[in-house]
Amino acid sequence: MSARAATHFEDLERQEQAARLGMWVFLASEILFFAGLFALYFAYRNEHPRGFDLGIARNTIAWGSVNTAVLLVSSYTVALAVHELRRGKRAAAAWLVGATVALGACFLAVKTGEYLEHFHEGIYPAGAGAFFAENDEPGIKMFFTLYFCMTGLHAIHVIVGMGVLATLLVRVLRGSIVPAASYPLAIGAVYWHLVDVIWIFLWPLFYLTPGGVR
Amino acid sequence: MNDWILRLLNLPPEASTFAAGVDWLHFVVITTTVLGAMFVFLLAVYWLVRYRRRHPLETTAASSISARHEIALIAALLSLFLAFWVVGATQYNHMRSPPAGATTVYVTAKQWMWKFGYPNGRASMDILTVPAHRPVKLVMTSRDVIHSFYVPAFRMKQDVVPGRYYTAWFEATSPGQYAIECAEYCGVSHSRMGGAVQVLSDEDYARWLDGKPFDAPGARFEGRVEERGDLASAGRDVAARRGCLACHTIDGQPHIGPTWVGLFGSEVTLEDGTSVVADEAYLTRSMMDPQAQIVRGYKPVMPTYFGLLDSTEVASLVEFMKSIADATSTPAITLPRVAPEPGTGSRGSLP
Amino acid sequence: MSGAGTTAAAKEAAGGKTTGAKETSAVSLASTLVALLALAGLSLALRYAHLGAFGLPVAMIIAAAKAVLVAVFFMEILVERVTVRLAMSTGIVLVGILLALIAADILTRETPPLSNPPGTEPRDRG
Amino acid sequence: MTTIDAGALFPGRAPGQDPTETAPRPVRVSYLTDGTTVWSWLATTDHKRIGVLYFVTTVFALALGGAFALLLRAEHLTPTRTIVDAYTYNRLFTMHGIVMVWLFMIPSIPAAFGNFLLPMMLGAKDVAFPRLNLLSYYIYLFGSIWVLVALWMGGCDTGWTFYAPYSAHSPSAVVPTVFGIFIVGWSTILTGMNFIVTTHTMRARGLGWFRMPLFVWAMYGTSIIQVLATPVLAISLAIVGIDHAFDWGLFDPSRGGDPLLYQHLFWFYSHPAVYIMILPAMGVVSEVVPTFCHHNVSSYRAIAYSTLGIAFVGFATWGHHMFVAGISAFDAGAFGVLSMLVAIFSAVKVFTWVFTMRAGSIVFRTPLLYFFAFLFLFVFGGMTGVAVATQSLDVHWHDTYFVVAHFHFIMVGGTLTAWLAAIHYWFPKVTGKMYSERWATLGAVLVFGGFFLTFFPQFLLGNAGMPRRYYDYDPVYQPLHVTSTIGAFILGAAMLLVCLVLVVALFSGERATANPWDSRSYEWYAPSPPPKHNFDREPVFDRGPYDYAEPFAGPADAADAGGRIS
Repeated sequence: MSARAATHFEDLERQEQAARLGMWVFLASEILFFAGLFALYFAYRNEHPRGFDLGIARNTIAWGSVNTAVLLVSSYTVALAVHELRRGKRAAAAWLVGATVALGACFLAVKTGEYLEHFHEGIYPAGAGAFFAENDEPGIKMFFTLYFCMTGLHAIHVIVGMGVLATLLVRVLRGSIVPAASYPLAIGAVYWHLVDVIWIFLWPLFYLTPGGVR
Repeated sequence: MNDWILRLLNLPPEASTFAAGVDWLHFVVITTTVLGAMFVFLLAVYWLVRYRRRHPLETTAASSISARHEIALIAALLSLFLAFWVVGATQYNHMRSPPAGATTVYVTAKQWMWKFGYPNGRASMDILTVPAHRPVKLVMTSRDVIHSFYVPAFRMKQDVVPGRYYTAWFEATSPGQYAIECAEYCGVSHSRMGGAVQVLSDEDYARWLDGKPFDAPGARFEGRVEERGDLASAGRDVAARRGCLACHTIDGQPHIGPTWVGLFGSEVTLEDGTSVVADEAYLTRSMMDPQAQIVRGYKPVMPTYFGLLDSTEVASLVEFMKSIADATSTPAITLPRVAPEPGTGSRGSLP
Repeated sequence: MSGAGTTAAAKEAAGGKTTGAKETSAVSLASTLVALLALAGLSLALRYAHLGAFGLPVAMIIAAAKAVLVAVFFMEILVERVTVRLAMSTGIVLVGILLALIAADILTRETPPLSNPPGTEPRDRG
Repeated sequence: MTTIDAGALFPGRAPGQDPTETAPRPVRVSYLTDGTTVWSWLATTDHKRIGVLYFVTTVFALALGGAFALLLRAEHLTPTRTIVDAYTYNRLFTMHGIVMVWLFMIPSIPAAFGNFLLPMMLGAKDVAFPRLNLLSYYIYLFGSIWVLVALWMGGCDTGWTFYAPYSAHSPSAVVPTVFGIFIVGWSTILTGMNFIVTTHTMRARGLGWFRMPLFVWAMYGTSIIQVLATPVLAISLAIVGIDHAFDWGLFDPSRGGDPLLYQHLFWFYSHPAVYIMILPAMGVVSEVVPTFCHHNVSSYRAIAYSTLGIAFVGFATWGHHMFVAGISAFDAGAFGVLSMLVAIFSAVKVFTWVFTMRAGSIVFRTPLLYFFAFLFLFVFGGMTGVAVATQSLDVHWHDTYFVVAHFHFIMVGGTLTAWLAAIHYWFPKVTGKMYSERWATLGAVLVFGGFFLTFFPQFLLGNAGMPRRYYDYDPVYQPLHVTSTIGAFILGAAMLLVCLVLVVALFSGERATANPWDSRSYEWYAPSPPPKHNFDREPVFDRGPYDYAEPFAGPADAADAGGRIS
């Protein structure tokens, strides 16, 4: 934040509090944004347990798990970046933020690979594609439509988060985020953590939890 | 309800067993509303005059409502509103629970018409013919978008949703014709998706069942009526064609699945010890999701018919089961083709 | 939101903590990552334990535990001001209301889905 | 960057200069005169100017929505076709609802008056994020333009509720419409977030939570709903758009969908959205009543807590829109009882306002006249709300004109009259001019009369069983429809009159003093119109905003304040 923007605040501390609270309120909003889709998932899964089982079995556990690990590590790197910046180690912080962005790209690459694999198998959203000609059950169509909706929306959040972190990286490198006032980086990191948390919930829903319906 | 109250509230005539109770509550609630609004408003007007400003820049001593008064106010209003809720919810639950033995009519809504299928195989468009003083259950679904079956004179309404059967019921109290409206916006001809319930006296209804002429009292609406084969016998064909009879008998013998004789309307005990009445909801659910409620003593081997049976087939199957609900479990019942057709009787020939 | 009538933002601010002065430890961050990965491994292992109907709730509980770890150690929600925690918990409570009242509907509904929903036959749009 | 420019605290004034000693008064630089180019308005980060921008835009939205309403009413002069065909009629009522709800009602009081007043009532120089505030405005403008694009493409015919599966296959311009609303939704979220943070972090020294003006509480409650409900609308509308554009069928039964889930998600937003519209109106009333009654609010905490109560309990009542939609009887019962709870909070507010009048010193001015209209219409509308939330009664009334009349009593009779009260009440503060009391009174009376004539007959139509959104109707309903149409045109004319009175006042009204109503609320501490950073000196709030036991002693310009001793 430039000094000029701060004139309507009493002091920098108040401004930092405002920025932090603003981000958290926004995150609460984001949670509700995803909640709508989670509600659909649980309702439809309750209605079509069999179709959802078949759908979960179609997804590659390995890819999902790799992506989970990637995002967890990326959360760690960005948290560490904040830690290093507070201790005055700007270079280390910059490297760590860069690593986080790279891990985000890694996540997206895997996700794209998965999507392409699905397309190759004839699995598209809306129950379109050759796969559903053989597996003509409403539940499995809905499973994959939701799969593309929820992971797609999450991927958009990953992209936004990478953009935010890349901007912050530039600001750290330029020196406009200094150890004494490191909070913009901390706030950006909080957003990235939320993206991670959402994936933590998506992963079991789409890869790990067949209900055992035969 | 008093006639003049009906006229005061601009309500349509009361033509179902629901109407009197609902209108009574309506009158109480609306009277409370008007009196409440008037009371608050007049109190404000009184104080406006009583405490008008006499000097510019007058100051006033601070005063507050005491917490005790506030709590009393909240308690009073809350009990009033909760009383509304108790009465309203009781009436509502009554409306949602069709009585046993109601005549069932299958309703299919589509843009922009109503189609009624009767147990005797008749079908009609837009005109629903029912007997007076007998409960009628509607099993409703939509072919396209959401519609809503609304008969103002019955104070009864139920949305009709694609992909599901919803039930509703009513008992008409006097012969006549009553308008059906579609209450859920459904596209360009929404306002023209009307029809009528034709309520007949017992004698007229009997004549109608036999396809004989009768005097429709107060006929205001005209509709198209088409005839069809008997739904229950169609159901027997469906049962044979779809392989149901490979596991379910219609002669009373238990087989791989429970027999259909006497099944409809009976109380069956499930695997988890609970029991459920085998009504339309249970039977349709068992076709779509057979594993959900397994009757005790049977193996969960039935495949789902989700996506295989269309709604006419489901309707005819249910009607078929209904037609043999009262049959004794001896093989003496006189149903044609009691045994499955040769070739469909073995499990190996399931479709 | 303090109940005291005289509490002002200034006082609230004084009670809050500034990030610059806060000390996080690299060890706690690293151990959080280890714990997260361990929980992820547990979730993965349970996938092959064929828990059936219990698989989903168990996986959700593990996921919630991971989310709490991230919130506490990475997002530092406990050192944030009360209002932040209030905002977050309000959001979570509302998600609960959304899911609970929808569940109250679909779990007590008596009507199974239809066998031949519209669309299984040719349909013209509009 | 850590230092703060002390001069910015007292713009245009050298330290030590006492404003009360300057005579003759120099021309004061107000927020209106601090930069007069178009760019200085379009690129402003001043919360007051942004409030004015919102106000002007929402007035245009009101005019558009009002024009649709008049066309709809004109169509109903005869039972069949009068001026438009059925498809056009359907698009008209849809666009009427969309424009009124999202482009006018939701930003009308919060974004326009909230922006203008919230920082002043907190003694702050601006909102917490001024640039984000400007961005919110442009997002709102951009979304509104998309709705206009949709209109240009023929409009949308699904009803403002976009019920699936009809919305997935409607032949009309669904996608640009929902896209526009989606965009406007983000503006709502950002504004709400800004207000929440502002309330928490920008309060002046000595200004505790329970000494804030009650309008701030209303804004705070509204903002909570805006932030937490709007995202659910966003996701449901996104799905509607995707379903319509790409036929993904998320609510399509043939692909495992359930149309009722759309309704759950939609009403999870749209029922609280009703409180986004009515809470700010309640906030306005909570300011107007003590000012003109010259008496402290009879229970400050009752109003503050009931605001939060409405904000939270309002989230758990959405199912009363679905009693006949096919939800389970159990869920219907749960929603039925929860809906009764939320009515209590509104009732508490109503009684608190009325008791505020007792032992007051009441002066009857236009804003108070609007309060009286509000009081009658809101209580009547609110009680009919309890009536339609009574499950068995709702079965008859659901989707009939009774419901239409009920929510117009709340939305127009409540929110619109409170909005008009707000305009008249804060007109001196915003413009520095006084309006004509006589003409404004006439306008208020006509608004009330026209409104009542429009919507009261609709209760009777609903009782008779006429469903809403009907193009053709049974000729027996014609007299009531004609009455309603006449009322609507009176209401339209009254709105034009009000507009005219205010425009005349804007150009040739008397100059307003800082505190023409002799109010104790904090925004009146500032001069009229306020300077760029609101207060000439940093305000000290040692008095409550409803302290009428002593003469006014606010720290505004001595020359401006009525009868104040410095």
